Amino acid sequence: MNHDHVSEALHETRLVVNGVQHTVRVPARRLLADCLRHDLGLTGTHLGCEHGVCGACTVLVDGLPMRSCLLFAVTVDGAEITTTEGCRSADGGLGPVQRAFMECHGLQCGFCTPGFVTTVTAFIRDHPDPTEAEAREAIGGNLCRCTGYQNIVASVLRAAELVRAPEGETGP
Amino acid sequence: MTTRMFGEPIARREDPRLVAGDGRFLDDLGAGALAAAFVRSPHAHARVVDVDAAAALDVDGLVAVYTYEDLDGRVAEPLPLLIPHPSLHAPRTAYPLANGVVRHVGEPVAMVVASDRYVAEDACDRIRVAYAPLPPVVGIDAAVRAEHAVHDDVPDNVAAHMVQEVGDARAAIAAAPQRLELHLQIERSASMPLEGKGVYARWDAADRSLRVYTSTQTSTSVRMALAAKLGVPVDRVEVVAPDVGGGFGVKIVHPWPEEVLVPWAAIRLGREVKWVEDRREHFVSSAHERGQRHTVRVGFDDDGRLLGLDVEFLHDNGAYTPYGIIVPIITSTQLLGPYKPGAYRVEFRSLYTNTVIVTPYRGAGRPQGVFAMERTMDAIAERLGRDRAEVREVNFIRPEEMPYDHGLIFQDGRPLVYDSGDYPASLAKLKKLVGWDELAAERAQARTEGRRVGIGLACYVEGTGVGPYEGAHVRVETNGKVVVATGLTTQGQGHETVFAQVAASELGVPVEDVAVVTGDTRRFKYAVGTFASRAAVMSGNAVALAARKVRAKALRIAGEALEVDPADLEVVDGIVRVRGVPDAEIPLATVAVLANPLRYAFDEEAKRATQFAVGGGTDVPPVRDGDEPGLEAAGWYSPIRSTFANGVHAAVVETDPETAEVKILRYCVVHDCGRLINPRIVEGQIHGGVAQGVGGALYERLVYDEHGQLLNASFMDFLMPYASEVPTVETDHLETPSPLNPLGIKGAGEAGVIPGAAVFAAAISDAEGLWIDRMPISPSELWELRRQTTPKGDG
Amino acid sequence: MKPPPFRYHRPSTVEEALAVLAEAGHDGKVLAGGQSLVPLLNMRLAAPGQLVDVNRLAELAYVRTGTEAVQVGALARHAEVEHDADAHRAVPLLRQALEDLAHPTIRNRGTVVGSLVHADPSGEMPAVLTLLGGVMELASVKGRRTVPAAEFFVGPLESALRPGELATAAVFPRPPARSGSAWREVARRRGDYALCGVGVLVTLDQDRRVQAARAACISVGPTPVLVDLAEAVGGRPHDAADWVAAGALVAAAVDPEDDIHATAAYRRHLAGVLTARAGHAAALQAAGSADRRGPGNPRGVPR
Amino acid sequence: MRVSGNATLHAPVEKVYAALNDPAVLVRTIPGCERLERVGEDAYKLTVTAGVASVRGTYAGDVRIADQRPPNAFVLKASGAGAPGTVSADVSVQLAAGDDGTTELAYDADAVVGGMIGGVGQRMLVGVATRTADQFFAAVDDVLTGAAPAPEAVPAGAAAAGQPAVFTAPPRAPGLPGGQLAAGVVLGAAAALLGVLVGGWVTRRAARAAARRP
Repeated sequence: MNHDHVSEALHETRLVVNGVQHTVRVPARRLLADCLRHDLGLTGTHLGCEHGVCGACTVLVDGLPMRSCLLFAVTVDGAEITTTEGCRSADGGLGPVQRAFMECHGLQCGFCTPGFVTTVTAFIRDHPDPTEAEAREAIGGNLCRCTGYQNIVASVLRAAELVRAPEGETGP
Repeated sequence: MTTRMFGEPIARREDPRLVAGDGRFLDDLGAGALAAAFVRSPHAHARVVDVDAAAALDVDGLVAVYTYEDLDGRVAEPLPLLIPHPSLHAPRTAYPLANGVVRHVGEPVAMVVASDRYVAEDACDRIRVAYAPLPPVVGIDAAVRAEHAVHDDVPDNVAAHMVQEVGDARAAIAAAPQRLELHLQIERSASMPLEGKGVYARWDAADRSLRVYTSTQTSTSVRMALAAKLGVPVDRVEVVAPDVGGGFGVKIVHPWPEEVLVPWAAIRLGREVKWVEDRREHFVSSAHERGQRHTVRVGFDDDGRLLGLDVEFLHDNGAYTPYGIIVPIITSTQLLGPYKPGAYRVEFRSLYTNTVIVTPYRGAGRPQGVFAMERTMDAIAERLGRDRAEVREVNFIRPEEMPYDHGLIFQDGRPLVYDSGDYPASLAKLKKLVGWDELAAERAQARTEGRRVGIGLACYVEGTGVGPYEGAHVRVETNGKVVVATGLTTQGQGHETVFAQVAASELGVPVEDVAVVTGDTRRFKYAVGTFASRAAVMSGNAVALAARKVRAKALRIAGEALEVDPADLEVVDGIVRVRGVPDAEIPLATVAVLANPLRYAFDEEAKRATQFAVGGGTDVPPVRDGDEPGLEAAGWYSPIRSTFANGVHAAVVETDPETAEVKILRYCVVHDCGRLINPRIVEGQIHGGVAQGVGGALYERLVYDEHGQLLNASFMDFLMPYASEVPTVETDHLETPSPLNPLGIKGAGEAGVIPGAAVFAAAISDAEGLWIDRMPISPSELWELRRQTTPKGDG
Repeated sequence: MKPPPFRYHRPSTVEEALAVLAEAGHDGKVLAGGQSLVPLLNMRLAAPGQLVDVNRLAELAYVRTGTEAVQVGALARHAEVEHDADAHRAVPLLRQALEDLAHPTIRNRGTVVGSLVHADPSGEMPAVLTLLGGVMELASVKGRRTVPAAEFFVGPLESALRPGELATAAVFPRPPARSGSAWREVARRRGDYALCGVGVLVTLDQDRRVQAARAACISVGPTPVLVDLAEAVGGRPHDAADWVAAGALVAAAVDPEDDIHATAAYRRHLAGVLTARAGHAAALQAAGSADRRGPGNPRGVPR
Repeated sequence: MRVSGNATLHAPVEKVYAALNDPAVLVRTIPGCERLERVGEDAYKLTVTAGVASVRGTYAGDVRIADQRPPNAFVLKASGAGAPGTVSADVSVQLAAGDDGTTELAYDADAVVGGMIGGVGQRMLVGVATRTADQFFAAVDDVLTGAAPAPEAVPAGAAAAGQPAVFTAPPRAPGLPGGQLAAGVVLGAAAALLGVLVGGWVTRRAARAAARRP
């Protein structure tokens, strides 16, 4: 494995992250997660395993949840990326999914939470009125070591409520 | 005093930043820092013959490569033994970098510092280490056989040997009308927080001061350790635990090799250095727990009442013992649970193996002990053909027998004395919650439908809030805001919220006005750490005591200002007022100004304060003897001994007659941790603990081969449960306040995980009519067990 | 765990891609979904000198359902195939199996053709292609060729794809009329690799008797194990076929190994149990389709 | 982990055994072997490029022949190291005369796989190693039966056992090159295993460990 580090080429890569256009020059091997965290300073996306199992690094790529530890930044050149920072409400306050996690105690240490927030944001967009079973299935690819998931499932259902009835006239 | 905030299930103060991605975890800091990576041993036991870094030197971006030979001063000495014990006769700790011999796969051999982690790993790949393999000692059997030694000077591989006995257990068993002998085993698992460890160090050469951020459960102790190891005056070392992505025990160990080496390198290089542990490293170089094998001999009467209990067990402590023998000591004492054992004898040996070190993981020896005790209770019930709950009932310590002295020494070196608890009431609540008395019929009904349904239950008692102390500082600022600081750290338990609730309740201010800082030695220097379910008990009470001092001082000053007896004053929503006199009041903010004789009119409060005449007169000094400027105080809580929480869990499972898959139909928890500061947070702790209990019972196991290779060092093969594997938990609470502390609380952090293995073993045994004596159990193992018991194979 | 450096190519046409692959030879590796390759790189267990990123080859991003088969292009993600209504009507087994493939987040990026080239004996897709008797379409600068599933899966993680070759599509034939299929697997956790998985395809004759029945199993051999069930259930009425006997056939045919998650004996046992379950479900579906005159090849050409 | 297998070789036992020390044969018969250096009596250093599909790696390996009990048994001690990890295997080889001047060969390998590759699961190792060894034996038997070309002459000076000498593999035709059969078979079997373990298997195993599907 003889790689010439001196000549590791940089690739100009354009990403629209949370609605903001960024252009970065990164090596081909730069993982999207590292590009977001270190090149763009968006540290809300976390790395829990770097082999695609835990889901902490999940971001939305053109609207679809994907593992940012299994994508090279260059390979999603030109894509629209949404991280948990981009799941805020328009006024900059907490978005409905983020609010739901807070209301339902859907997090403890909060390390895995950004991956859940992005995953759930996409899920309730496509399933506005999920059953509890559907909510549980929806988060089935994300690991959490703290909560036991019970309050995360509740958060998914609450988030759907908040999206259906903004500013949550409905109680949890 | 208003207790409005205490006991309220309010939303957490820390959540807004965490859900929005504004948390500050270790790797979110130090953007410009150099990155460290480590070359780690691929061998379980080997002599390091040569380390050749030549090929790494032309890696563009490489800054430094260090091996043991480069270490100096106390950094070159073995890491400290944190908790010595007389029974730990052969303690051994590792060097920060291997000194000639590696004793487990993953032991660090060389440290690389480079421009970023990618480059650091490129360099690691090019460093060639020549090893001369030595015979590895893997597993309890090999350690006991001692054909080979992990440490040359410990030929029998026995690190510790301990015996405790109350009465003559063996005689009592011999004389008992009924006797049983059981062999019970629990395999290895690990804390496995989703954020690994990490260290980020900054050395200020001009100021000769060091700041270290580390993902730890004890920043104050890391500070002391670094000052000693690096020879930097302690007041020149600051250690900060930023947001920590879970700990569950593994992050209480300190200093980790990397915790010493990263600051050491930062000082040498005069550059910021950061190391972020990746998942592979965490599997092979952090810590594991749980691996124990128990032999239980018990004598009992025809009602199932224990007459004598004799437990011998073997504990696999891995390659080194930096954290002492806390885990087996806890097993040996907490195994007793809510029961009176009659005469009791316990003996354990703690054994060296060429595997990752073993230190506490949530539950810390209790899951093993409870598994041994509760399986024994089930076996007694089966022998006597009696109801399993009934057999437990007859052995319970009764509430009127509290405080109950077992006559043993607990983990804190103090007598094992239960302070409170109503075990019969806990069991009664659980039986009601799960519908114990109806389940027999339901199970029989299911049988007729060809379904295999079983129920199991397990009781536990958990010593929480071990000393020696915790402290807190509470200050009311001149704007009326309250700042609480504790040296104790947090890893997701919601301390920013519950400590604010305690302070708000004690002071009589809105919780929104209270800010809490944890785990920052710049703010509070003395603390022990967050482990052993002690944070709420220790720091919660320390915060309360500090707040009470502040409140007393506020009432005294306000009394002078309002010219009334402080006894007639109350504090409501941040206003000190005279009971029953509407307009006679003064804001706490103003009192804070009055508390400082130096009264420059910096703000409105200061101006308003001038209308009040306090401070005695010209015949006394502005700051009177025994007084201090400012409306603030530190409080310390140091308990005489631990307080004991308890609980009962029940699980209803269904096993597939063909595939032997285990489905959890229901999981019920009754929990008594005294008074609840925030019920929602306590529930969350229970849910999370139960999930880890499910993992430990049905999924999680660390598998070593005979060569000491960890075969499943990834999330692919170490099976932590997803949402699809974890049941909805039904909970009920009992609140028997602890008489030992001002708030009457007991710890809740570990409880949920403790009875997991026991309760699932019981439920599966019940569904299958098979005896289960080792956990975890997989569908394949259950199916093989069926084949052994019913020769024709699957049921 | 960060990947080692590599030379990166991002061709925009298939021709360009083939040229680059030909140039790279053994040193080149195709990056499509990357859901297996990238973890492998992150762990530094693989270090190809050159990566050829085919994610810009829009011409390969398709799912085409025709009268004979469903053709899946190299850039069709698992999720796109899973949710394609026409493909589902034509070949229900695709969705049936895809629902058990990892988790939705992975299926959003991973590709069906990538799964096939990966040739994982625990992967669902190779078994599905094998069970349906499908083919792989391969291209290189030397030209194009098609390889039947039976010859494509050579060994564990080893396919017939040659250095310099690009798998451009996979073809999943429609089952004949009066056919039904089912997929059953047991995994430790939902979404994990199966301890054992079985797909069954059943075709009934005019009289609702079993005309053909086959099973394909995963995680019980170096490649998907295909077993003809006719001996056990052939000619039997769809509702009276002995699927347990069919399971016994499969259990006898597979060659599983022990590992840390399950014994070989348990896997063999599962192969039998899951065949019986899938066979029963497939027969029901076949009977239903016989009522509805579909799904399946309208001309009912038996294969 | 253990890997074992058998093969029938169409050459007498003595010939099989005698051919063991011909590096020119070894360098041609060891799968992926690019360079082989005799570093002493019965001891060789070799460079193996191994892999699956296009995911390949180069690994440095050692093979030593020990416990020789001519003409029926010996042990091959093979080890290799590459960035992904380390492998060492003791391969005990038994030779017995079969019918019509053939040799029945049986090997039994006990291998230790360390480093990253040791930790990401070993579910496929045995299967892959066995399969590769089988392929190797089959191909070699082709050579035995004349289906593959005979080897070129041994470089001069290399024949004297114990003398350091470097051998490099000539360009190879597709399929396994020939060689004095027994040598190829025996050492090749060990090296095949080694190659599989440090090379092909590594990448296979990695792909298996890769969290999810492609």
